[in-house]
Amino acid sequence: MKQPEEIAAYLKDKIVKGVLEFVPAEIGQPWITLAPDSIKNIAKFLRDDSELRFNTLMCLSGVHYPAEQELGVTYHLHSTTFGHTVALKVRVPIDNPRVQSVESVWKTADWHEREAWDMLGIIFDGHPNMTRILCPDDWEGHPLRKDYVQQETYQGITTRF
Amino acid sequence: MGLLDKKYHDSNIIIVSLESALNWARKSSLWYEQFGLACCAIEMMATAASHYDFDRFGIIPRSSPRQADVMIVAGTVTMKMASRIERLYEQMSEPRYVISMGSCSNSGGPYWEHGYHVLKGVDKVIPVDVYVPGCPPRPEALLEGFLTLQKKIENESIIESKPSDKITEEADRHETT
Amino acid sequence: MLEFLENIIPSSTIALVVFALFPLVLILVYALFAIWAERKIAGFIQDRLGPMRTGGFHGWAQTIADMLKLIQKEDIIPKDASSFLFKLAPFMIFTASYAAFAVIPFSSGYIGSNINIGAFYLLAITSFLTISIIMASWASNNKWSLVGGMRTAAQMVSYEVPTIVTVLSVLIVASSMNLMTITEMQTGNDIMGFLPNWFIFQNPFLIVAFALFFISMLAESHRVPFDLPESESELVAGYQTEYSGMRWGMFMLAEYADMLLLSLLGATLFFGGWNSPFGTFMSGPVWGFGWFMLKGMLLVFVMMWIRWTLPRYRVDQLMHICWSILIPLSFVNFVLVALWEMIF
Amino acid sequence: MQTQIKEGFQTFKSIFIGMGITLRHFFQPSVTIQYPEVRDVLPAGARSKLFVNIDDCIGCNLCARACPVNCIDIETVKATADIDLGKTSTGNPKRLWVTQFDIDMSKCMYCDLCVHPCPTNCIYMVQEYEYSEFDRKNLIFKFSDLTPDKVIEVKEKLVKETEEKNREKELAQQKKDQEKEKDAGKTGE
Amino acid sequence: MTHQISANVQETREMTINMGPQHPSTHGVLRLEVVLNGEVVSRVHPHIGYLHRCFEKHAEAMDDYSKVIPYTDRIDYVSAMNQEHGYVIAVEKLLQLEVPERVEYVRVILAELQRIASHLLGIGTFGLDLGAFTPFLYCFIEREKILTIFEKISGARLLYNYICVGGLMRDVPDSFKPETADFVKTFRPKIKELNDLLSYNKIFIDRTANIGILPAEVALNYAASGPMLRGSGVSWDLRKNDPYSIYDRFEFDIPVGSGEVGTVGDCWDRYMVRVREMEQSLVIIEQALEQMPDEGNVMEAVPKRIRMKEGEVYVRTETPRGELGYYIISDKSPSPFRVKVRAPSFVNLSILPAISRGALLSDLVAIVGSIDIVLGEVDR
Repeated sequence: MKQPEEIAAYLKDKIVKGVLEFVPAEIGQPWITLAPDSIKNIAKFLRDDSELRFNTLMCLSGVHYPAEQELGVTYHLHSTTFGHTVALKVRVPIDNPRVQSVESVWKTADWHEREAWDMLGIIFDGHPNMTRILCPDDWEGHPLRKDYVQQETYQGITTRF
Repeated sequence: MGLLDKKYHDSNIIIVSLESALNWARKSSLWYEQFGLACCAIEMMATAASHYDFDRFGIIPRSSPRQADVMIVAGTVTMKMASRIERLYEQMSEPRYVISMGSCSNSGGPYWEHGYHVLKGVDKVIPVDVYVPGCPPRPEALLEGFLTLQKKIENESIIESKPSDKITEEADRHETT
Repeated sequence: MLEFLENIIPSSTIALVVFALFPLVLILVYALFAIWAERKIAGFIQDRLGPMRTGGFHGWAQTIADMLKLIQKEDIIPKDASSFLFKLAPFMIFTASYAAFAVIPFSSGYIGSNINIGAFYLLAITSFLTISIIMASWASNNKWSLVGGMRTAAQMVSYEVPTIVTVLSVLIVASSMNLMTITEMQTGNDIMGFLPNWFIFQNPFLIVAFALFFISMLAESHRVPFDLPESESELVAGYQTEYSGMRWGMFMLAEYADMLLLSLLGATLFFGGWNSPFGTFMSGPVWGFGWFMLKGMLLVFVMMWIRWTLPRYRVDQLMHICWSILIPLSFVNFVLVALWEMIF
Repeated sequence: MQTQIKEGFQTFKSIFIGMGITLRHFFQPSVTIQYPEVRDVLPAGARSKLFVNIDDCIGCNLCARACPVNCIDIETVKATADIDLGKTSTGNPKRLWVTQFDIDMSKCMYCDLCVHPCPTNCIYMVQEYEYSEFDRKNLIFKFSDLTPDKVIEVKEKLVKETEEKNREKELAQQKKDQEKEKDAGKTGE
Repeated sequence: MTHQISANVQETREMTINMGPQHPSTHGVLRLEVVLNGEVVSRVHPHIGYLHRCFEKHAEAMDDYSKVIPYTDRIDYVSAMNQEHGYVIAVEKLLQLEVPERVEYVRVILAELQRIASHLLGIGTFGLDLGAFTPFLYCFIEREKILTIFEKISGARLLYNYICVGGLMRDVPDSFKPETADFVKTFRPKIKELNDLLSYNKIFIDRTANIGILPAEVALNYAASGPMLRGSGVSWDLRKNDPYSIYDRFEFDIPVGSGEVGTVGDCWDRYMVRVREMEQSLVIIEQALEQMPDEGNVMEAVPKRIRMKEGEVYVRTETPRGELGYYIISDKSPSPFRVKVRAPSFVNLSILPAISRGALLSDLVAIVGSIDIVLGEVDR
């Protein structure tokens, strides 16, 4: 069982590229920020390393940060072997929101990533089926962005009250 | 209303008693289309279960829309689902009725303001006969909705209505489709 | 009974028609009652009440209302359906069940047609049910219907084998195919001094035969646990999915008529048909009819009771039960029945 | 073979056990409540329909603000100085005409959140749950007891009063200004 | 002379069939695009979103953290209490708020009662999928008793909005304790009856054993949770492994699938874990009723308008369907900046294509039933 700080230190020690910094939080949970183009390698390492063994991805959430003009993805990992948890974050600019897919590492990321694409428009490179999951295929826009404007009609039905 | 809808031009004692018999049959045997959408579907199941027992009213579920008389829209209709609801309604055979159960299908309910993906009232796609309020309605409220629908059925007629009525009815139909 | 009718009705043709319509009336009255009864039984088993409001006392008029409503319903024929077969199937299925009643000896005074290959005729005519169901499912042009229809075909064809073999084991005991003769053979109370002369008491292996017959009967009339053709939770409504209104009502009627038919056949073959269980006490044509219906209804009740208790089998398990359990067992049992007959 | 016989035996055994249970239930009394004739007694505080005791309403708008779905529409008009609206039963003074108090029960989600902030306890849930309608518009409940004429009258009165007040204010202002000018003139001289 | 049948006569085509969104056994508005080879399932593509009610958007649009609670009820409408509990714990963690002792006990009792109610529905509908209609209604009779208890304390039957930030909306009535105790007493024999009628029915076993086998490592890779994971033999329960609220004060077992009648991780195991979990919930309720203080405050002083600091939490609780995670980012505004729900059904359902390959169409119904999804939670 490791604390997030120890995990961050361990990661920085083992992996040179991609681990940016450890952010302790004022309240709640601390996290480690990563580079979006190396997340897959780090994920693999996290899963397979004998001292970490993060075998489940509990949650993958997309976030829109309107102030910074950025989109972010938060990964919550958990190890059933050791019982420790960690939160990882990546940030990408909103005009080129490309993050590496971790679908091949944790299968559960499949639907989560599709949802993040659907809701926030984050593109996951290497995902086998990057299609909308909750909204219909012909939906316009990504609803969870803070600047989302609801479309007026969908297939001839008004969407407003 | 079915095959005999407005087939008679004037009323006499036979037709009137036939009419009441037919209306009695229709109102006593409302088979509902068995599908649930959301929270209200759980209460619908509870209504069909032993404690409230739909079957007392002769109401039983049919899973094929062809054999159903009444569609209970039990829950939130989303944009993705709206066209399916419409098609299901079209598949039902006349005479058919729709009960809108719960706030969501009445008007979008809690989701009317920010729910970009929620249809704001099922009456935007299909004509609704009875609105049952509640979120979700108690099983008794749904049963009361059925009693209200029965009242409506009792007043239906196989006698052709007067021309003036007809025009408004036509207009209504155009509005709904 | 025909002579009696001819006596009171001047035209013999009309008398014949009245005579022939008797089973139809019976089926309709029975269906009205049985559908209501099924809902009531289901209700009581599930700690609820079933129909209560239509018509007053315990919703007795429920089925009448249902039928009257079904008549009013719009008759939908899907555009891509094969219209002729689609229309024909419900009538055919009902005709088949109705025609099969011709050889059932309802009482010592009434049998539609006292032919000497009654049992054979009955088994042959019930095969029409399979054909009509396949017709309905194929003509609907619906995938669910098709899957349901294919299942039915496989199921009914398979289960016909154990049904026939078990019927055959009775036939060798009776050495007749005339159902009236078979019933007459079971008159009297001679076994161990008090038991009626029913076949089920005459030969211990016929008890096994009855059990096998009952199981295959459930499958033949597709009731739970073998109700795969119309399994609601899998196939929506199986082969009936596209039917509406009175055409669907025909299927329902036929289903209940089928149940009655097989129950009555079971009662004839194993439980002495119209014979009273108390020898000559309360016997005679009218009482006989009552006894016969009572026996049939008891079997129908057990079928309903099973329906509201058990889950259903899967299609491959159904086939497995038939081909690797019921058929070998029924053949072995057939030989044993024959041996017992030879020895005693 | 032996296992098959055993399995067959188990099958029949489990089927008979099940049938025994259903038969037992067959003879047990039912649990059904025959609804229109017999009704369940709802517990105190059952949430079935919103009701507003408009006599007690002070038009504070707290319930509308607490509502997550914004199904409460309240419009108030300030009472003119010559009218005393009295007090609520809880003793709060009423200062506003509640010209509109509409609750759209077809949007409401019966969460009870509007009930708690009310200072005079005038909005609460009642136990009436049977109010299905043929028309959705009938599910909008209007609680304001003012007639449309009265509303117009009240509004006009307020407009008049504010106008008067404004005029008074203006007059006062003008006076002040004049005095100021005078003062300025004086000092200028 | 042998007669050769030409190859294209023998050729069979796969049939694509659409299950749902309106289908009696999809537990709502799930649509399964099934590619069938005869009756054997070659591929399944689940299509979800037919009940996407934009929860996360609503959470961001509300101008108060407590206004989100009624919406959390509607995520998983079968276990509303658990949803509220999870959300409220997350918000309290952000506020660094301690709630009174009595509140914790009431919450735990309600959560466990809700777990029983939810499992009863899951078990009942599972039986219904397999054609057993009567057990479904027996389960509903019992469920109705729980709903009556809930209605007495909260005023609503299904969606309660009872647990609020800092405590409870109102105090529980005096009748709560004896009635709950009474329910616990009467419910135990009903579990036995259910086992006799359904669980150990041979037909039921035939239908569910060795069907839809989910191996433990696949389950972990898919992040399955709840009975889905425990059915595969992994002893993992957040109430024990990562205790929240006051679950560390109770003694109870974690039932896991053991392959009693088939293989570990089949539909029957997942079903049976639910049945046994109901027993364990009864054990927890009994202990909680015993320890619960009779008097006490039920509402911690929370400011009317919650002022939040910047921060984020990921709080996970064990709902009847598995691990429910609330990822809440707060900023200084009164409304949450981002609320993401990690819904257990959403994750559990994504396993369906992996475990239903090669099953029969009827098995597919059983597998979907054994996952026990609630579409409100899948689509949110």
